[in-house]
Amino acid sequence: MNNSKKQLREVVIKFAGDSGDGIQLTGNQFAETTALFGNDIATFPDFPAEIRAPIGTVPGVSGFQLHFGDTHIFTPGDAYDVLVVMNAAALKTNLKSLKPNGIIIANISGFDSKNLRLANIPEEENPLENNSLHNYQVHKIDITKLTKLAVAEYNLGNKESERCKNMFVLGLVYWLYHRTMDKTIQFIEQRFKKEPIIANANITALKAGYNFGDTTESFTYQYEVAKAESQPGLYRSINGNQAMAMGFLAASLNAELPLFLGTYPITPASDILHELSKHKGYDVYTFQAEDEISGVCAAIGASYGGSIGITTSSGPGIALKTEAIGLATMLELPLVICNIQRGGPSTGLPTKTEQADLMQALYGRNGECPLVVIAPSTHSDCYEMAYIAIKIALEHTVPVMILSDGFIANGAEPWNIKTIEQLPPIKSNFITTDADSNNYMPYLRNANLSRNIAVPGTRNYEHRIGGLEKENITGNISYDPLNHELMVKLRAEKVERVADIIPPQKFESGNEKSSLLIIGWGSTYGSIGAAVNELNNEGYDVAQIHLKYINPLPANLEELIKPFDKVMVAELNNGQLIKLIRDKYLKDAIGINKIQGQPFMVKEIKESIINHLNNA
Amino acid sequence: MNNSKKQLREVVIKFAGDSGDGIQLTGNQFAETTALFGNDIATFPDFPAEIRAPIGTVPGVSGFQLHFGDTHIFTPGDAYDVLVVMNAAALKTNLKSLKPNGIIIANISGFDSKNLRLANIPEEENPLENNSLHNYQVHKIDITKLTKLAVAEYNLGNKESERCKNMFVLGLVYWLYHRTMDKTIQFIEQRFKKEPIIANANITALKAGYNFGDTTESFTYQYEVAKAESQPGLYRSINGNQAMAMGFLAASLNAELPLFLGTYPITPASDILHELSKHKGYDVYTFQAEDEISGVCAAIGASYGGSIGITTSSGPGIALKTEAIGLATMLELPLVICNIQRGGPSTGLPTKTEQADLMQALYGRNGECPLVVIAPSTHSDCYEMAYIAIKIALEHTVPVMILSDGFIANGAEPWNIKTIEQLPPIKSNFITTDADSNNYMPYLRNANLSRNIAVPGTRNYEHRIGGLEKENITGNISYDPLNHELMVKLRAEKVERVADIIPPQKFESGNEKSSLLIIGWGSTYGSIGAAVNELNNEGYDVAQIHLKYINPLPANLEELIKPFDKVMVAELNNGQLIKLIRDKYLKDAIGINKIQGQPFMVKEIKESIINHLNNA
Amino acid sequence: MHNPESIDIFTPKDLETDQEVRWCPGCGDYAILNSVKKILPDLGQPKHEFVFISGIGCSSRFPYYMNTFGMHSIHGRATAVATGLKVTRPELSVWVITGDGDALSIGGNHLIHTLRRNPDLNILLFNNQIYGLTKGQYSPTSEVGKVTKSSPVGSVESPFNPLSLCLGANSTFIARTIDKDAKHQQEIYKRAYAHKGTSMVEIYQNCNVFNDHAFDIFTDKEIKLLNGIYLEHQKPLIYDGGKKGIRLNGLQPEVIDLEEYSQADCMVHDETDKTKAFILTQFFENHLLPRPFGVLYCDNSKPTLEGGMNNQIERANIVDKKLAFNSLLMTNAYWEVK
Amino acid sequence: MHNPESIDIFTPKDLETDQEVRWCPGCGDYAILNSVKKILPDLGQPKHEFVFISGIGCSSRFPYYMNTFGMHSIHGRATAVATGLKVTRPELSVWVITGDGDALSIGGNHLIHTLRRNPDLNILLFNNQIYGLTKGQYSPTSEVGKVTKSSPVGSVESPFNPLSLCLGANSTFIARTIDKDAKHQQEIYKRAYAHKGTSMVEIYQNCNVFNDHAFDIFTDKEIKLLNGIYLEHQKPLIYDGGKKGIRLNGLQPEVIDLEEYSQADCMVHDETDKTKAFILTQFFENHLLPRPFGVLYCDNSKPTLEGGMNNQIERANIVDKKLAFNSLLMTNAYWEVK
Ligand SMILES: Cc1ncc(C[n+]2csc(CCOP(=O)(O)OP(=O)(O)O)c2C)c(N)n1
Ligand SMILES: Cc1ncc(C[n+]2csc(CCOP(=O)(O)OP(=O)(O)O)c2C)c(N)n1
Ligand code: SF4
Ligand code: SF4
Ligand SMILES: [Mg+2]
Ligand SMILES: [Mg+2]
Repeated sequence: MNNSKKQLREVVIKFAGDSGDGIQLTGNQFAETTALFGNDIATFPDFPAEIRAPIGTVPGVSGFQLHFGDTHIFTPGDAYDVLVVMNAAALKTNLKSLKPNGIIIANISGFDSKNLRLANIPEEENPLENNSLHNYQVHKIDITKLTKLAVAEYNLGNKESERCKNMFVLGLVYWLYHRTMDKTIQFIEQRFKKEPIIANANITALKAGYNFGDTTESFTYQYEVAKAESQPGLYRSINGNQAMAMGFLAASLNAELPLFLGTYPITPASDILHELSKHKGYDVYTFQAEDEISGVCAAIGASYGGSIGITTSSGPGIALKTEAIGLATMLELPLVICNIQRGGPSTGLPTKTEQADLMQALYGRNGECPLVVIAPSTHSDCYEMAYIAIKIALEHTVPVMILSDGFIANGAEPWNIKTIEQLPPIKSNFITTDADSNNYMPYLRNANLSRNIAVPGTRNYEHRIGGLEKENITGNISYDPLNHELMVKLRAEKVERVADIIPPQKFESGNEKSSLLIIGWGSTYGSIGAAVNELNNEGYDVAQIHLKYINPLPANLEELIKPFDKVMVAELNNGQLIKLIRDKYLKDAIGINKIQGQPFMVKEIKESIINHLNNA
Repeated sequence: MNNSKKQLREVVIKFAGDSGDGIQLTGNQFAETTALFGNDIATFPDFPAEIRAPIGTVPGVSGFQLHFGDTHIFTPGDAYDVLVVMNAAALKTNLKSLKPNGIIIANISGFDSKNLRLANIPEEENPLENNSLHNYQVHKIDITKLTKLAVAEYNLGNKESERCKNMFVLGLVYWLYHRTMDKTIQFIEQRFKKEPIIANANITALKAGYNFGDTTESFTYQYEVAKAESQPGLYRSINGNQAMAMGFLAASLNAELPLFLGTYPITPASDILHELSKHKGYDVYTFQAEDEISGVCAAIGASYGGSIGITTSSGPGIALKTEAIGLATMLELPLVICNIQRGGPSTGLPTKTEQADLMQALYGRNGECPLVVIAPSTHSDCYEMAYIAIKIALEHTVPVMILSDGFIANGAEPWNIKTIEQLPPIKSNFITTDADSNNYMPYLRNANLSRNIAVPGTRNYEHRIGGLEKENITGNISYDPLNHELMVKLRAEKVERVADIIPPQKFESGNEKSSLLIIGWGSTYGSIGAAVNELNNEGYDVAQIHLKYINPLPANLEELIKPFDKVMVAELNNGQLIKLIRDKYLKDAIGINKIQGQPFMVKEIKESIINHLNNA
Repeated sequence: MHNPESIDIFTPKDLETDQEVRWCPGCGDYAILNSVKKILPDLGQPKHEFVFISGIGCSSRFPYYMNTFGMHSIHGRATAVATGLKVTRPELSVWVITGDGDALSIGGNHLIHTLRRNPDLNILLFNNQIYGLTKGQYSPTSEVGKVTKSSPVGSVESPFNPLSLCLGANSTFIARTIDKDAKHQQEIYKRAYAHKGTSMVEIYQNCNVFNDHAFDIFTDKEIKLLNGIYLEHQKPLIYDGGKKGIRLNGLQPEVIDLEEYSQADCMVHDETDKTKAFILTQFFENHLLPRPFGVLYCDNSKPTLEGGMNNQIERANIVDKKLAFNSLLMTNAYWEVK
Repeated sequence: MHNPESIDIFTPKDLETDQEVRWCPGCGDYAILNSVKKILPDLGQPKHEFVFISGIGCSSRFPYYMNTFGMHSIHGRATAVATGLKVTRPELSVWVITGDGDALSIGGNHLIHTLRRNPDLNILLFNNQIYGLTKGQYSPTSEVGKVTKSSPVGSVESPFNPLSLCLGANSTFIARTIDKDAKHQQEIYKRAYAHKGTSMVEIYQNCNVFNDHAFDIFTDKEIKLLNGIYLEHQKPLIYDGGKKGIRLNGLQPEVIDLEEYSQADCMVHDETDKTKAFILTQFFENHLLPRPFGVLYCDNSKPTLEGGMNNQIERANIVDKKLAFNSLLMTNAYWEVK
C-alpha cells in the first residue's frame, strides 16, 4: 500500500510499557537508527525504581522518550507527538503529556481485564473502549497476538514468543517514520548469535510490524523527517555515563598514567564503574570498595602513588566521602570526584534527576576546603568535562568535583566523536625520576600554585605528608597561626587560579543589551536553550549564559552579568546557584526552580521568563 | 612587709610553662578564686597538640590566660599585663603578647642550659641575662629551688617536690592581687584526700609563695581589682562544654524524656561525652560508638524510640555524619548535632579554634536538606543554646545543629546560674498513648508543620518510615513529582517557621542610625563587643548585631540591616556568614576574617572597623 | 512487656500492610517475609512491640511489608539505629533486616561492633551473594571469578565467610537457614527471638534476576541431601538421609560413610562449644563438606548491652532529678551576688 | 624491585627524620619505632621503596619519624589508602600503622575487608587498649568494667578479641608481639614482610599515661613466664621456662605440668592449621591459659589482591592504546556527516 507521506521537522515519541517489555531496547534501537539516518536526537529513559516492579502496574512502567528532528534538538521534548503503549498502566502514566490530536499506538492485549485491574482502572472505564481518547488518533492493535502469530513457525514457548512484541512495535514505528531496519537486524543477529532461532523470531517480528504498517490501512500518513545539518565528522550516540567513562579513559591515555577508580555501586553512578571495568587493557584499575569512604581513600592512595585516582557516586555516597575529600585537599593530591546527582535528601528519589548537590559540592566539608566544581551541560559533554577534570586535578594538584545528574547520565544524544588526538595535552606534576640528594620541598609551588608531587619509590624524595596543617613549602606539621592563614589562602587561591585556564564565559544567546539574562548550569542546558531560542524566535530578546565551571567561576562572568536589570537562574533544586550569583554580584536574581525529579519542560522556563518580563 | 597598693580596673595575666607544670590547674584555681571574689572574668586555656609534648620545648608549652576586672569582661584579652613563665620556651612563645612595661615572673631554673637548649635559645642569649627584657618589669625567682626548700620537711622525692612549684607561683600571684588562699587550700585538701602528705606539701608551697611576695622586696606594688557589678544571683564559673552538657541535661529533665548521646571521641568535643557519662542517674544514656556514623545513627534510633537523640563531634566527624543527618531530616525526627568546631580542613589544627564549618552546617548534605543552625555566643550561653536546641528539635521535629568551637568549649566565665525552673517548658511531639484503632498519619502536620511521632510500642500506631521520599500526610513512599516538590518545600518551610519562636534580633550596641554595622555570630561575641564598646567610647558610632540563630535568621534581621551603608561581618574563617548576608540582603558587606586558629583580638576588629570607616 | 490480653492476639494476615510487595516475581525475599509473618504471632508479644529496622537493598524493603513498627534507614546502618532504639527501649522486640551488601560491605563495622556489644537484636541477613537493588554487582559474599556488571572478567576478591566473621567478632548466636525451607526458617527465627543477645541469622536467599541458582545445590531435590547438613544440639552430625556423617579426625572434620562407620563415630553437635562452632563455620571453602544449616553457636551467658547500660542507669537513679540537677549546677565553686 | 646497588644500603640511623619525636616519655611507641627502624635495612629493599601509611592516633604519628615515604591519613582509613597504593604500585613495600581505635573502632570495616582481599600490606596494630590521642577513652579492646573518661563507672562493652576477629575475616597472617621485647618484634616484623598477603601484627603497646601497666603481666620479670607463651612453628607449646605445656583434651586446650607430662603430650604449633590458630586466638578470655606471642597463623596459598588485579590488567593489555581507544569510541553504531 502506498500511504501519503507527510514531511515533519521534528517528532517526540514515547515508548512505554511494562519494565519487562523491552522498552529501553526498543527505544535505543529507534534512537540509534534515527541518529544513523542523520537526525539530531535527544533521549530520556525513565526507569521504575524497583528492579522488577509488579508486571502491569503503574510503578512498573518503563519509558523511553525520544525527540528527533532536522534541526538542533535541545531536549527530549515537553510533550509527545506519538505515544506507544504496551499496556493500560503505560497509557495511564503517560497520557497527560501527549499533545492534543497526538497519535496513540496501543497494544489491545495490554488492556485486558487483568491489565486494567493491575493499572487500577475499572473494567468499564477501559480507555480503548469508552471513547475517552476521542481527542487523539488512536491505533488499537493486538500487538501481542500479531507477534505470536508472526513467530508461530519457530515453535517458541508462549513467553518467548510474546517477548518479541517489542520488535513488532519497533518495525511498525520504523515503517511509520520511513526508516530502514538494517541496523536493528544486525543488532539482533549479533545479540542472539548463539541462539539463531530467537534471532530469527525477533527479525520476523520486526518485519511483521513493518509490514503491518505497510499493508493495513490503519495509518493515514507515513512521516518523513529530513536529516539535520550537523558539523561534518564522525558521529555516534552516547549517553552521559558512557561519555564520562570515555573521557576519563582519554585523559588517562593522554596523561600516560594508569587510571584508578575507587568506588561503591550506587544508582545512577554505577554504570561508570561498569563501563570502566571493561577496559582493563588500558591500565584501568576498578576497585569496588566496601563503601564510599574506602573507595575515595583508595583513590587517594592511588593518586599518591602516581596514578589518576578518581571516585564516582551519588548524593548519599558523596556525603560519606566528604571527610576524605578534605584530606585530598590538604594533601593537594589530584582527585576527581564524580557526583551523578539524584533526587534527595537522604535516599530520596534514587532513579530521578535533580541538581540539588551544588551547595554540598561547594561547601560540604569541614573547614575552609575549596575544590574545583564543574558541570557538564549535555550527555556527550561529559566526555570533555571528564577529561578536563582530570587535566585540572593533575595540573593543579587539587580535587575536582564533577556534577552530572541522572538525566545527563542516562539520556543520550548524537556526538561528534572527538578522538584522543583532538584533546589538549595533559602534563601531570608527578616526580618519578630519582635524584642524587634529597632537598625536596613537598609544598613548594609552581606558577599556578600547584605542588610537585614526588611519588613513592623515587629515590631521594622520601617525605611525609598528612591531614594536619602543613608548613608552607616544607610540608611539615605546623600549628603556627600565620602559617595556617597563609595556607588556607594559598589553597583557595590555587583553586581561583584555575580560572586562568577555563574558557571565558560567553552568551549562548543574546548579548549584554538583551532585556533579560537567564543563567543555568549543568544538565538544564537543553531546556533553557530551547526556551530561549523559542522566545527569541517569538520576538523576545533574552540572553542566556550557561555555566560549566562553577568554582572558580569564569573570570569574565561579572562583566557579562553586570549590565542586566533582570537576571534569572534556572535550576532543578530549591535555589542554589542563585545564592552564589546573588552573593558574588549582588544582583537581585530570581529563581526558576523545579524539584520534581524531572528535567525542565521548555514551556515551564518560557512561562517563567515571560512572567518576569511582564512583571515590569 | 607593707607594700603600696595600686588600684586597677582590669588585669590580663598569662600563666605559661611546660604541659607537665600544672599550668591549667594553676590558672583554673586563680580564675575560680577571682570569680568567687566577685570580679568578672574570661579565660582562655591553650593546650599543646601532643598529649605530652617533649618537656621544655616550644610545642610543649601550655598556657592559661585570664582576664579579670571590676567591669564587664568581654574576652580573655589581647595582651597581658603579667606573664608568669616556668621555663624559657614559655617566655619565647608568649613574650610577643606582653604589654610594654608588663610584669614578667620567671622561674630561673627554667632557664638553665638544658631548658635554653630545648627552647632553641643559644646559651649566650639567655633572656634573663642579656638585658633583652629591659622594657619589662622582670622578676627572676628560682621558683623550683624555693619550692623544694619549702617542702623539704615532707621528704618527698625530687620530682614530687618540684611538682609543687605551681602552687608556689599561685601563692605568689594570690599575694600580688590580694586574694585569699582558702578556696585553693580546700581544693588541695579535697583532691589529695588520700595522700595527706602531698596535700600538706602543696599547701605549704602555696603559702610559701604567698609569703615570698609578702616578705621579699621584689614587688613594689600589690594590686587590687574591685568587684564587678553583676546581676544579683548565684554564680559559678563554667566552660562551654560543661554548660552544653548541663543544658542538654536540663532539657531532658524538663521534657521528661531520657537523653541519649551517641558519639565518638574527638577533640574538642569529647568533654561533653565525659561530662554526660557522669550523669546516668538522670536517665542519660551515653553510647561511645565505633565511629561517628554509628553515633548519629544510634541517636536517630533513640529519637525514633521516643528519647532525645543527640550527637556531638567536631569537623571531620561531622563530615561523616552528613548522610545520616539527611535521614533524620527525611524522617523528621528530633536530633541535635553539636559541632565543636576546630581548625580545618581535614585533620587541620585539632586543638585550635575556628568558625569554618558554618557552610557545612547550612549546606553540607546531599539534596535539599535544610536544618536549624544555632550558635552560642559565650561559654555560659551554651547552657541555654543546648536547651533551646533540644526544645526546637522536639517541638519542630527537625534536626538542629549547634555550632560551638574550641574557644567557647574550653574557655570559662562566671555564669549567673539558671535553675531548671527558670527555663521555658518543652513539649515533645511523641505519641505514646495507645489508641483504639489505627488511623495514624505519620506525616500529618501540626500548626508549626512539625509531625506527630508515634513511638514504637504504642498500640495501634504501627507504621513505617524511611529515607525515600514520603507521600505528604501518609508517609508512604512516593515518586510523584509534585509530591516531591511539595515535601521539599514543606521541610524548608518547617525550618523557616522556627523563626516564629526565636527572639527578635536586637542591636548589641548602636542603632539603625549608627555609621557602620558589624555582624558576628557565635564565639566572636566577646571580641566584637569589646571592640565596639571601645570604639563607641572613643567617639565612633558603631552598631553591633550578634547572631545566635543562623538558620532560620531572625525575621526582623532584614529590617535592621537595611538602613546601613556600611556592613561588616567578622568571622574566624575565610568568609562564610558574609555569603549569607550578601545573598539574602544584597548588601555589599565587607569581611573581617582571621584564620589562625585563635580568637580575634579586640584591636584587630577595631582596626578593621576604623579602616572601613575611613575608607569613605 | 508481654500483654496477654486478647486484643493482643494477631495473625499473619494482620501483618500485611497496604503497600504492594515490589520484589521481582520469584524472589526469595517473599518466602522469608512469609516465614517471619508466620512466627511473630506465636512469640507471645503484642504486634505493636515489634520493630523492624532495615538498611538499603532489595531485602531492606522488608519493613514496608510488615505491619509492625518499621524503619527503612540508610545503607549499612540498620544495626546502629537498632542499637540506639534497643538500649533505650529494651522491652521492644527489635529485628534488623539486611543484605549481604548492606550488612557485610558498607555495614560491616557496625555489624561486628553490634555483635561484640551483644544487644538483644535479631539480625536477619538476606544473603543472595549479589547486590540486587543496584542491579547486579558482586558482593562481599560473591565467589572468586564471579562475572557481574562490575566484574566482567570475573571478580578477583576472595569473599567473606559470614558466619566465621561473626564468630570472630564474638557473636553469641550464629545460625544459617534458607529461603526455600519455610519450616526450618521458622524454627530458626524462633530460636533467634528466644536468644537474649544479638542473634545473627544468615539466610541463603535466591535472587532470581541477578544471581539465579546460587543455592540450587542446597535446594534441588537430587543433590540437596548431599550438600547440606542440618544441625541439632547434642545430636551427631549425620546427613544424606542418614547415609553419611562427619567425624573429627583430630581437629579435621571428615565425611564418613555410615555403612562403614556408626553414628557413635560422628562428631556431636554442641551449640555451646565455640571451637566446634568454628569448625562448622569452616565447612565452607572445602566443597567436600556439607554446608551446615541450623544453630551453629549459641552462648547465653554473655550480658546484653542494654542490660549493662540500663543497670548502670538504674543503679545511679536519682529520685528527685530536678532538685538534684539544681544542686549539680552549684557543686562547683559558686558565689552569690546580691 | 630490589636494587642491590650500594647506594641502596642504609642504616637505622638513616631512617631518622628531622621531626622531633613527640610521644610521651616512656610511651611504648618508641620501642616499636626502633624495632621497625632496626629491621628495614635488612630486608633487601631500598629505602625509597618503603611507604608507611597511618590513620590518626598517637601511634599514627609514626610515619613522621621514619625517613621513608609516608602518609598520615585520616582516622581509620589507612588500610583503604594503602590498598589503593599497593594495587597500583605492587613493587613498593607498604606498611600500615594503626591503633586499636583506628583499626578496630572506626576502621574496623576497612580492616576486615582488607584482610579478606589480601593485598600484600604489613599492618602493625599498636594495641594499647585505650584512645591515647584523645586523652583516654576506652577502646574496642578495653576490658569490661574499665574506668576511663568516657566510662566513669566502668565500661559495659565486651571487647574484641582482635586476632580472633582477623581470623574470622579470613586473614592469611596473624601474629602478636609486644613493645618491650625488641628481638621478638623484629623477628615478627621480618616474618610479616616475608608473607605475601596482608600481614596482621598485633603489638601490645603500653600507654603509660592513660593505661599504664596494661601489659605488665607479660613483661614483669616475676610473672611474665607464666602469662605468655612463645610460639614456634612445629614446636610443642611449652612455657614457664619449660615447666608447663599446653595439651589438647579433645578440642579443649589445657595447661599441663611438664614434671608430670612430657613434651610429647603437648599440642604442636602448626602455623598453617587454621583450627589450631583459632584455638590459640581463644587463649584470651580464659585467664588460665597463657597469651600466645608469635605467628599464630600463616597461609601462603591465597593470591594477593594486587596479583589478581594486575593479572587481569596484563592479560587484557592493549599495545597501541590510543589507537585502540579511538576505535573503541567508534564501536557503537556511528555515522559520518560530510
Ligand atoms: C550510601 C549508599 N551507598 C550506596 C547505595 C546504593 N545501594 C543501595 S542497596 C546496595 C547494595 C544492595 O545489596 P544487598 O545489601 O546485598 O541487598 P540486596 O539488594 O541484594 O537485597 C547499594 C550498593 C546507597 N543506597 N547508599
Ligand atoms: C573522624 C575522626 N573521628 C575522631 C577523631 C579523633 N581521634 C583521633 S585518634 C582517636 C583514637 C585514638 O586511639 P587509637 O587508634 O587507639 O590510637 P592511640 O592514640 O591509642 O595510639 C580518635 C577518636 C578523628 N581524628 N577523626
Ligand atoms: S533483584 Fe533479586 S533480590 Fe532484588 S527483588 Fe529482584 S530477585 Fe529479589
Ligand atoms: S598518650 Fe599514651 S599512647 Fe599516646 S604518646 Fe602518650 S603514652 Fe603514648
Ligand atoms: Mg544482596
Ligand atoms: Mg590506642
